[in-house]
Amino acid sequence: MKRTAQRLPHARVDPGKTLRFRFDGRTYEGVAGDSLASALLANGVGVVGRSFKLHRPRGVFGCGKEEANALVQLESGGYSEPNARATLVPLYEGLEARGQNAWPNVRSDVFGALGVFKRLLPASFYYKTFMWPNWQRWEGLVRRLAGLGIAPTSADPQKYLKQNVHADVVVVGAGRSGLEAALATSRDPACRVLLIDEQEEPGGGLLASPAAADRSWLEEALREVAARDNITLLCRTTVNGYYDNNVLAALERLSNHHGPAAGGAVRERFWRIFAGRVVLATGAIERPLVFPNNDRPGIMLASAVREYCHRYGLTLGERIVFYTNNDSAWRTALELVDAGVPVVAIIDLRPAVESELRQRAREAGIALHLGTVVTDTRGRSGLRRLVLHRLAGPGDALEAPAGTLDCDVLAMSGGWTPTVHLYSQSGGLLAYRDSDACFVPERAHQAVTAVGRANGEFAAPLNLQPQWLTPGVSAEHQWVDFQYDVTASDIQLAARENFVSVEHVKRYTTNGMSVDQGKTSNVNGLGILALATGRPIPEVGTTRFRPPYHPTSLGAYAGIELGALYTPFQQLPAHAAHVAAGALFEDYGAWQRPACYPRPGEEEEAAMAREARAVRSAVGLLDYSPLGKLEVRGPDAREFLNRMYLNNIRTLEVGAARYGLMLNEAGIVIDDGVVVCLARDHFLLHTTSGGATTIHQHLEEWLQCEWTDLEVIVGNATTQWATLMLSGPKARAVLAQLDGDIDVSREAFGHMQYREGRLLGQPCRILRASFTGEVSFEISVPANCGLSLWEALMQAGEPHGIVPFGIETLMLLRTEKGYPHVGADTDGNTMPQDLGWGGAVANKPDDFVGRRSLSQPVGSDPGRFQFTGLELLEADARTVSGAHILTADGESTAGYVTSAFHSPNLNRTVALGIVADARDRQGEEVTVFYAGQRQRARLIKPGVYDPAGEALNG
Amino acid sequence: MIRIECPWCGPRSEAEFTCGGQSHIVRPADPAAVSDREWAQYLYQRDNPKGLHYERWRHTFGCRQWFNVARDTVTHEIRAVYRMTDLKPAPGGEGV
Amino acid sequence: MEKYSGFNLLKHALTGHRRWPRSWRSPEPKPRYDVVIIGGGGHGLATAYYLAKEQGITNVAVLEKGWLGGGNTGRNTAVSRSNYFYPESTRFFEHSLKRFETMGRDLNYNIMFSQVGLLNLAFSRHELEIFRRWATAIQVQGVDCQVMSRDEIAAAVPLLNMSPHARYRVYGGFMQRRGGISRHDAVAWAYARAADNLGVDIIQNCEVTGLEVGDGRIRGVKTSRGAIRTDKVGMAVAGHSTAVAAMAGIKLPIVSQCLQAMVSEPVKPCFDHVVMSPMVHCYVSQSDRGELVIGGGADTHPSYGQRGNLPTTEAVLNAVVEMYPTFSRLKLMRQWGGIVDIAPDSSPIVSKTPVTGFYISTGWGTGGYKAIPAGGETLAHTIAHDRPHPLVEPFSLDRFAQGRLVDEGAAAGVAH
Amino acid sequence: MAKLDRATPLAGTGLERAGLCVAENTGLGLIRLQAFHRRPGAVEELTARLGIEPPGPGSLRSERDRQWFWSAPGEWLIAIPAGTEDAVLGALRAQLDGLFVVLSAITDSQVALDITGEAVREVLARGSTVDFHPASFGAGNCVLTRFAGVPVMLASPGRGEQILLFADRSLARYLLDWFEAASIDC
Repeated sequence: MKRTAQRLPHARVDPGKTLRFRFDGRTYEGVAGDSLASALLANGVGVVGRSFKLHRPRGVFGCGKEEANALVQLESGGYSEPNARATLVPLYEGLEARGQNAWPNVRSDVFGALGVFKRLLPASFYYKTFMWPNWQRWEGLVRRLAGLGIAPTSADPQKYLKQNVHADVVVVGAGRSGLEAALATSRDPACRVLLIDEQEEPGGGLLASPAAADRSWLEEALREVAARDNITLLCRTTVNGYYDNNVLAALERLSNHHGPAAGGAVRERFWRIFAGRVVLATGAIERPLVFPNNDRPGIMLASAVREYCHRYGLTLGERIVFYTNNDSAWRTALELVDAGVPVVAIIDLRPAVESELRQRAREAGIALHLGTVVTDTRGRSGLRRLVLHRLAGPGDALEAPAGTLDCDVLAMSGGWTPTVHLYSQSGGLLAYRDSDACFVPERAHQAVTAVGRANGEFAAPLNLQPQWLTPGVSAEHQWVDFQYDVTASDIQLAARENFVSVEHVKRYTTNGMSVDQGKTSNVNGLGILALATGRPIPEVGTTRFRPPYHPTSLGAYAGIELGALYTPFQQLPAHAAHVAAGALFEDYGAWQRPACYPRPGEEEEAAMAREARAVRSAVGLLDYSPLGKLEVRGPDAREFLNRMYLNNIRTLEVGAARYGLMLNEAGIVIDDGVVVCLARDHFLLHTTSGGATTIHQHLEEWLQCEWTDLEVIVGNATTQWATLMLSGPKARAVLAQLDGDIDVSREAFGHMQYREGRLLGQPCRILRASFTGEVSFEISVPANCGLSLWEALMQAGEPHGIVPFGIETLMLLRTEKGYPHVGADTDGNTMPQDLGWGGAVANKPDDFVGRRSLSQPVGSDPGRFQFTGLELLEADARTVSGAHILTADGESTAGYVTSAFHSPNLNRTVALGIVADARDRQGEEVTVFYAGQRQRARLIKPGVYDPAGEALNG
Repeated sequence: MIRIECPWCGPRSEAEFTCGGQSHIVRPADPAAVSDREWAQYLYQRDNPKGLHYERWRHTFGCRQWFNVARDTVTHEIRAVYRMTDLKPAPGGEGV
Repeated sequence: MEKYSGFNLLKHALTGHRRWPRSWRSPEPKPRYDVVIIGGGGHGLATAYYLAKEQGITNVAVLEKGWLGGGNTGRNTAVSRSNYFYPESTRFFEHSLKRFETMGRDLNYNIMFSQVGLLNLAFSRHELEIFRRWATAIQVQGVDCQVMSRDEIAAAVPLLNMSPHARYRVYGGFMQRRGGISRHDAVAWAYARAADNLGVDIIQNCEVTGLEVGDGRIRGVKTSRGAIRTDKVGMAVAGHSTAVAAMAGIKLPIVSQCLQAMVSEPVKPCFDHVVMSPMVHCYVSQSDRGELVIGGGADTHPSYGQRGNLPTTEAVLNAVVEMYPTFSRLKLMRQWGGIVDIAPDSSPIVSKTPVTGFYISTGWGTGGYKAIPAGGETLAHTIAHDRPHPLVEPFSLDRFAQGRLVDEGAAAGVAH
Repeated sequence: MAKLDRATPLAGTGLERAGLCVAENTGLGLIRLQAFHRRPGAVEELTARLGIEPPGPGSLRSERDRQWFWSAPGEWLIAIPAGTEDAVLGALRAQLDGLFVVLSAITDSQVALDITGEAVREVLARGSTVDFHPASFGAGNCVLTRFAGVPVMLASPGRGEQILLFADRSLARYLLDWFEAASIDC
């Protein structure tokens, strides 16, 4: 590969502005407007990468997305990016890149020796060996050799945004066809047009054209685009996915062209595009020719040579030779000569070529070798010589040797593949066009059209003569997928072993599965398979294109919703007070709630013990605001609730409260809580904390979908009210100190009663239920007053030794009392009879949701897991929630411990569980199993603390 | 991505909705009277067609309303959107 | 069948690999078979293999409407594990895992089963309690299961986000060391080659268009390549179960959904285990090729669209980057979808049916791949003896009428 | 202490960037009106009693010092000056006496955010898939949507580019944090 000292005059780079960069430890200079690939070529760097399997030396071979060789490790630390295509990396000052998959470097990679063993490593050789003693013995070695770049090991310092956008027309590709489409559709000022291009600047193929006419057309078109305010132009943006209902996904590279200098700025923006109509002007990708040792550095796509010359001003070689099977390469060659680039010969496997082209080529001093094929290439790290043979006839055997030809660059063209990936993703059908040997859009499934080369419309006829591989010579070194080292012989082997479906061949040989996803290898692979199986290509079919069209940063899919924002969190009205009190916050169904309030240096369990003792001996305060509060109203409210609850709601009197169980239609307990009858047609439902939304939706679903005639309105008042649980023997005394109009005396306000009134000048609702076993007031005031009420109660409670307590302490207290917690002491199989509510079911005259399921055989199965208390026999024994209860033979599970704490008030372990037939086995001894340890325990009535329940009204 | 025309809020992305599965399932008038097998069919038996599916969705992040959708389970094309109280449109029927 | 071995690889190298035999034949369908298996995926091929190998029934056809292994067998994340909650499930999947451990040699085909260990992570106090219950269940079953602390997890997965300030903090987890990953295509090819070698006809591009049922029994199968007479039909067609069962007049309690999987670009080894987590929902492993293989939850609506859905892709990758912040600059290379058939309890249905001679294997949900060997073996046994294999008795079609569901999720919030 | 103090979810804190400002609006009182829309004629009855037509789906309507936002079939959010909830509730109850409607003060259950700045629509489009182009979301429009993963109501009352956002009060901090992250380039 030749160093280019002087850029060609008409190039679109700024030679005046040099940029220093490093590759594999060496420092080079490029110029503004370069890509990393063009800069490396300008410096005559031939070997830029190593192939995946055989570690063959590889040079730049394309100029864009199709690049299969020039994959580099870009930058380091948090900015490190593996597998970056040098052709797509805009050069910037200080860029640092390394070659991949090589040691010590890509110039001299010790693993290059693998090439020698190619014979031993045909497609999928690993399926046929490495079975003894087992695969894992060999795997380590194979794994180390595989893989390409290195995954970053430090966190990504940059940000990613997501943006939704709606447009009437989305045009993908801002080359000639795309620009024409955008300008045409945007004539209607009401039509919102989104024009997207993946390159650093718009223009597509025009950027590589030396023709003055092309350049002025582009300038004019871009001026016009800028002038239309209903056109939005997005550059550096790749449309990656085409989904149902004309939704597209695109990735905009906002700061990659600055590299690490961009610091913590937004790196990429992920676009979700909602399109009315889509126009695909995505162009076409040139195909390599398949011939022996066609993977040598210096062998490039003709289109790439063209672009490096006219766009980047590179000469690339002293002796450039073209090898083609179609006319497009001839025009490229002639353009290059006009630009002063030394093109010495054109090899064309076609025996006859249009005379006008031949004429112009000869005038340009280009030697012509028609009906000739390249049967080998020579050179060490670069290309030096071609071996030629004459071809007897199309696709035929070889005739005679045609000598050799010295050259340092081979520009090849095997035809063109329209970029139909997005069209195919959208569900559109493709058809094979014989004349140009390519797949073109046939029938759209969504509102999408393909235009220009993406639709197989080439500027001039290609007059192509397909040659899928070089006949008459071994297929063993004819590369098809450059990156994964798939050769023509691999595909022939697959066919020989009866892998004849195109999907089988792809999976068996890995052809087209490499990072470029087959952009240059799929069609050649199909052609070779067609030959090997004697079928026409359309019969062989093509593999389905799947998103993303081009590999996309995982970070871009994640966007900003990371860390604290990964999922929404909810905060309590008195959050600030909990922070001040040193709460240990944990996530309870999205709510940030205090688990407990450890003092400095205090262990979690000690804190819980301290809080629990305080509640039992004095008084504690808990922020209970997430307690569900649903208001159900209407003429049919009572009837509705009677159908929703297992309990009889018909008989619930105004002002009364009743504990209720709710089931799903399968008979499983899903919620419990206190139902208050506020008026004949007005009920207040308390659902389990955090269950408010779920139960609200559950009720609405039955009203909206099943019993649409019931006149009921449900309102969720959960967050309108801050609810604080004041609990303990001193609770009444504390509450009585606050100025309010509700008489909280024992006589006036009994257990399971409800009052409304005013407290400290605010409306207030108080429910006397208890989850701790102590006298408890669940006091609700408007949420904005929650913080203030918290402070008021803490202040009023101070003389009584009030402490704030957290959820885990509450769980400890209710476990001491043996109160079941739905979701903890029940599972997805728990039916009411397992909780001791079988009688209530039997006594209820009416149907209710889930009732019928209770009488299915499963409902009366022996061995149902039933709620019970557990007493560990050794006094100081501990156990945990999650331990199992074993069957008598100790062989299998007969239940689990569902709640277990060390009780500071009883100074022993208190535990609850669900155990097979526990209700009939009270008093029996069982074995508790956890972490290999077995303990003896007894099934007992839940609730060992204050079994008589005296504290409730104390 | 599925785009659904909420009868009240207009076209929205699937992320705003909750799919409730097959619609038009009739709850036995007298559950106590049906056999275990019939009850199980009511609970678990679903059409699961490859093609047109009559299902119910809730605009969970919008108006919280349940409504019916006739959707092609292969292409995700929405053939009809209609309210819970409306009758099932004939296959191929256009949007309600 | 020519044996695969390092030696033979060498031998064939001398002749440029031009003499390798076909892996399987491409036979024309015969007019009659003793057993017809519908579905040429892993389950169908394994069923045919075990019919021939263990039940001595070799006059068997496997009918595949496309190319063998082209369904979910070739679309999954290739995980094998047996860390289930219920004994019924654990017994079955442990049997399957043992088959995976010896499959390479049993079938003389390297399926690259690599027991990298499967780690489950808990992200909350409640989830940790459930995990204790789950892990203990596995241990009670005598299956390997190691409960791991935060520190042990941090050491095992260096790239995992262990920040105490993470939205969901890692509380702990457990690992099944014997769990692992393998080459999914290879499993289908291995069974196909072995079954073909025992005389089974594998007929690709042959679509079943109808089932002939007469007075309650199977009589034959109508296909796009003509009618075939047979008394016994086994169905193993994930993603088409409802339609094929309907041909026999049977309605299934099945809903089909799209499950996605995706892979990143290949990178050098950086991730040693399979790591899954129900809460921050994704699972990740690294293939031998170096790709990160990523999976997540299924779309929540019924779907037969065999393609990725953007919202799910975003949700899964969001979880991946949250859990492994350094993967942010890795790139997604390929994404696809497979159609999974899910039963109300997310457990499989391997069962006889009301139609004599019609046997079904369905409801594998998101766990079908790991079940291939045991699924095939038990279906083959059920077909041969017209009586459920003991391992699948709990997974009969009539369990729903009794309400006797086997719902892992119900007991432990465990995703299949 | 004689009376309880009131404190809004964000206690007045907000976010200020060159292109985007998010400020808690503490001046609004909120009332929810629910009618049983499934009964034919229910909404017509309501309209007759009110003497004004409440806004339909996707829109809001200002009337004296009241702003009506459609929030579900037969359901409206009524924004009024903070502190006047009881008076307005009383008036409405009297007006609608005998009808089956539910009126609730929900001021405290919500956080109201005023969002302004030239980047408003761009940032909104980062949180929701609704089309925020002025042509489809302009003065007088209000949408209920999934925004930043949570249910919110977004309204464009028409005061220039100002957008009003209502969400559950418990999500206030989350939303503010989200806006901060989403507007990093504004």
